[in-house]
Amino acid sequence: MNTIGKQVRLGLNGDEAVAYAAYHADVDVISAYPITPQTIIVERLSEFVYNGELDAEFIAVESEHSALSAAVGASLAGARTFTATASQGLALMYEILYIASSLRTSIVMALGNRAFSAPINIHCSHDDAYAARDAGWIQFFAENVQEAYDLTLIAFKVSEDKKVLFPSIVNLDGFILTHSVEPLTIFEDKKEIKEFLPDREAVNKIDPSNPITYGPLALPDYYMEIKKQQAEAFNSTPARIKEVFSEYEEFSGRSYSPLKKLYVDDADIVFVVLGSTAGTMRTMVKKWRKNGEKVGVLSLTLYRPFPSREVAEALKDVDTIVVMDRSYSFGSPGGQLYMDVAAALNKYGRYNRLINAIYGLGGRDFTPEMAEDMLHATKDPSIREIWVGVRG
Amino acid sequence: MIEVRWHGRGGQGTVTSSQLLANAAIYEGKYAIHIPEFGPERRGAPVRSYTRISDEVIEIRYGVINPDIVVVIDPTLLAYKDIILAGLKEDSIIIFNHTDPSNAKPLEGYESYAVDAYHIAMEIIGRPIYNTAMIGALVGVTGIVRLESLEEAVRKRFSGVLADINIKAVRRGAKEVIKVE
Amino acid sequence: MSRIRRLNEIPREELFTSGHSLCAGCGIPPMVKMALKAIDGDKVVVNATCCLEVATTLYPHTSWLVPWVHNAFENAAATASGIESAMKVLLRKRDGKKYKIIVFGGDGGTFDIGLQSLSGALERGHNFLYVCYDNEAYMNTGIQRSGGTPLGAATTTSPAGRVIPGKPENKKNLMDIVIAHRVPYAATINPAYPTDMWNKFAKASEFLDKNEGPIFFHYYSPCPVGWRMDTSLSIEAARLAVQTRLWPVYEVDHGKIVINIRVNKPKPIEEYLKIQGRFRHLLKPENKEVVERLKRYIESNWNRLLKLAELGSIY
Amino acid sequence: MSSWPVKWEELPIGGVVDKPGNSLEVKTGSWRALKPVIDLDKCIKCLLCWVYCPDNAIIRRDDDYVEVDYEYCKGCGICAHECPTKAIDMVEEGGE
Repeated sequence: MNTIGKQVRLGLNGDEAVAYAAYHADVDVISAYPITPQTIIVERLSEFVYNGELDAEFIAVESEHSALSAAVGASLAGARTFTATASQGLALMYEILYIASSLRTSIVMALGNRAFSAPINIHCSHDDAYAARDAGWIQFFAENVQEAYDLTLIAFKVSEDKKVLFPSIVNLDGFILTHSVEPLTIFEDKKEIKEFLPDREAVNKIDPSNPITYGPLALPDYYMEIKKQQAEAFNSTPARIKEVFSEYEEFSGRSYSPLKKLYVDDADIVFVVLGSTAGTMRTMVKKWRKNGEKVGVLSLTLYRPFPSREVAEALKDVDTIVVMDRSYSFGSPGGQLYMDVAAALNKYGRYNRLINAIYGLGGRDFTPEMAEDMLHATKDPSIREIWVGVRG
Repeated sequence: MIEVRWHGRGGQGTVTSSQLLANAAIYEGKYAIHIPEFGPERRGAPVRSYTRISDEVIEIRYGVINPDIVVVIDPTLLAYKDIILAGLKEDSIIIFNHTDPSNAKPLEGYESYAVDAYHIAMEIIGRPIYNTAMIGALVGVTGIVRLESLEEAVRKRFSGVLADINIKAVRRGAKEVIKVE
Repeated sequence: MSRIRRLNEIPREELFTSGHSLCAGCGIPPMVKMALKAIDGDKVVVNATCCLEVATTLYPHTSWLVPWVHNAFENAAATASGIESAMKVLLRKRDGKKYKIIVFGGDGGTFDIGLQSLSGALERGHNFLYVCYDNEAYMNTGIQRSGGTPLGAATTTSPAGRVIPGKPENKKNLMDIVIAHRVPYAATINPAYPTDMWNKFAKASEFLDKNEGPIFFHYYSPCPVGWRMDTSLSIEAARLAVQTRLWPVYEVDHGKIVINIRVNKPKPIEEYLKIQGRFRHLLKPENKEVVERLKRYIESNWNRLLKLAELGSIY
Repeated sequence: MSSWPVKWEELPIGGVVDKPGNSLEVKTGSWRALKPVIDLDKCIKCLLCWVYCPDNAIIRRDDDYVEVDYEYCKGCGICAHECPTKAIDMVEEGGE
């Protein structure tokens, strides 16, 4: 593989990796509020700015609501714009999430996935990512620190693309990725990235010589057409996202695709998972394969837009699908990822047996023993939902 | 793959130790992961941290359950055997901080090593910060990374005088650690 | 833009057009069109959710001839912070253009739900002008009381009830809150005094040129519908508010307070109250005590301002 | 909305309005019950009505005398009330 940018291998935690990516993207405006487990990101970026290494405006806002509000303003004004948050912070931004995507901004947000209160908890659940799932943001899930770095750079390129123009969230599991140090390869300097990610050329940006009215009031006579247009545009983004994946591969030597499969093609049982647990599941599946179990793992790098066709295609002939949700959707037919997978299969005429596994809430460590519990559950045809690793 | 579990108290550099070890391994071209365990801990509370080192990609992301090596940074934690010995395998080794290593006893029959990190820290750093001497001891006993790699990691983490004295502590820890019989 | 003494010095060109759906007699447009003229050069407007926002941008129409941004209700100051930061960094790094940022928010969006984002932006010192047009209730949703609603006023959530005759609390002193941030320049403006208003906008424009923001204006914005008065009385009410000393017209320039309209012989507050349906119940004998409270409030407010104006600088 | 598209494919992206000032297409004069009539003999060119009109419905002529733009005038009566020489009368629509 021909790599263009000069790269170095070093050890960073996930937050530092994201901060480096934003720094290497030569971001113009950072608008953020501290919240565990994301805080390291904004601390590192503050250092880059305060030490004069990054020419950017760091808006140290007074709340996450204002963090995203200011980011919307900055993005509309043409700046490459970054923010980061987690959990309650994302919840406080919620109102503006929809506005940011509907106004077709190009904000990139790192989300250090963390459980919602109460009880207050600082560790990993996917509550926050799921809460944003309908908001019109492209969502990537990083499995490791390398991916957190790469996907942040990819997210800028995707979100600012004239064929896309939707904001992105890069999810990284709180503590498991945000605070763990791993080896990764990053570009040596922000200069190295320019060829892949040139300065932003904003479309329809705020400009006194072109007075546009952003965010008007639209009533029933037009609202639906505006939403239909947004829906069509959003749903067509994966084509461009895949192209950007390829461009990044050419540039960095690291390849990405909307979903990752291990042994899925001939599997009887497939585990579907998001985030850092994918690696643990691959390790388990390799072990089980040696025992003759026909098992596989499917993990999603692209969570929104949900790659329905690819997921249905990959899973259509699988007997039992275990969909792992690191969150609970109270009162709904299943967890959030479970509903996505079920709907995707249904859309393509498949009615496989699905089991919903709820795991790892609030940072409960997902251990090999819990993986064994899930495999065991697949043997009992009556089981449709299990909470793995819960006492009682 | 080698799995290390660190025991210390908040403020003693338990997390930093694990991080330095992982970084040292990464500088050698190995794969490594440092996993801190975070709670609401404040200065003084018992904390754990984990390091995995391997020649192959590490994909698992859970905390270390069955460590090959346990490092006890704070000597007072030795009293909590159920915590220190949890999940140990028959051939796991324990490296602990002890003010009188030659009179120390192996822990519950496990292969044990002791180093007087307290005095090393007080003599070199002037404050009871034991962690760099303890990482030195770990490397001295096991050789899982080269001492030079660890020193590189220390130098990148600290600057100036702080780096120098911590490297001194690492070297003394590596040299002075002894097997407890 | 230069200061004026006569209204014929105001340029003709409008940047805020007709065809909007603000109510007949609305007090907001006289201020908005003046702001857009007196703040010279390129400019961008940020608008909180409010009457002005919904009535001037009913899709697919807009009454604005300048770039105009609406994000949400409580975040106009934060949105402006982002735009201003982007403008600054793009001027340094790339092909940026310089423009002045004017924020418009109502009393609900400023006194209440938007106070936090306003405070944050004022503390961070972004270079913009924020104008709170205060029509003293949530008029956009149909006249509910806000932190800007004055004592005794009847709204749909502080009705003139048999037991509680209108809003029991005094109006929040927004200017004091703003001044606590040590903003370089803050002023109250009133449509009955258009020359004063113009000259303050012109002064604001100069401060913005010198990156000496943030600047804050508190505008008295008559609302015939919400105040239940004849549409022709908007300016009359505004004038009476000043002449009864209820609405002092003053400015705080780098800490120095100047009362711009000296009211030596105040008119009785009853003259102000009687033309507005929202206060009519106060004129009944059983509500005399409320009027007395209002009078005490006006007097203490005015006297305090006089004392502050005697100080060299309150910063 | 003379020229504004109606199909979703044709709308400007992001729900923006990219025709500045196009609310001029909305003739708010139809809201009016009473209409202002100006007696220019009494007009002293103070321009208060021009400054106060919420609807830019007072046209300021080159000579600084004023006229009413009945396409947009909502008939609020501020101009008549504020006119220092009582040069403006509010009369019923259709009457003069």
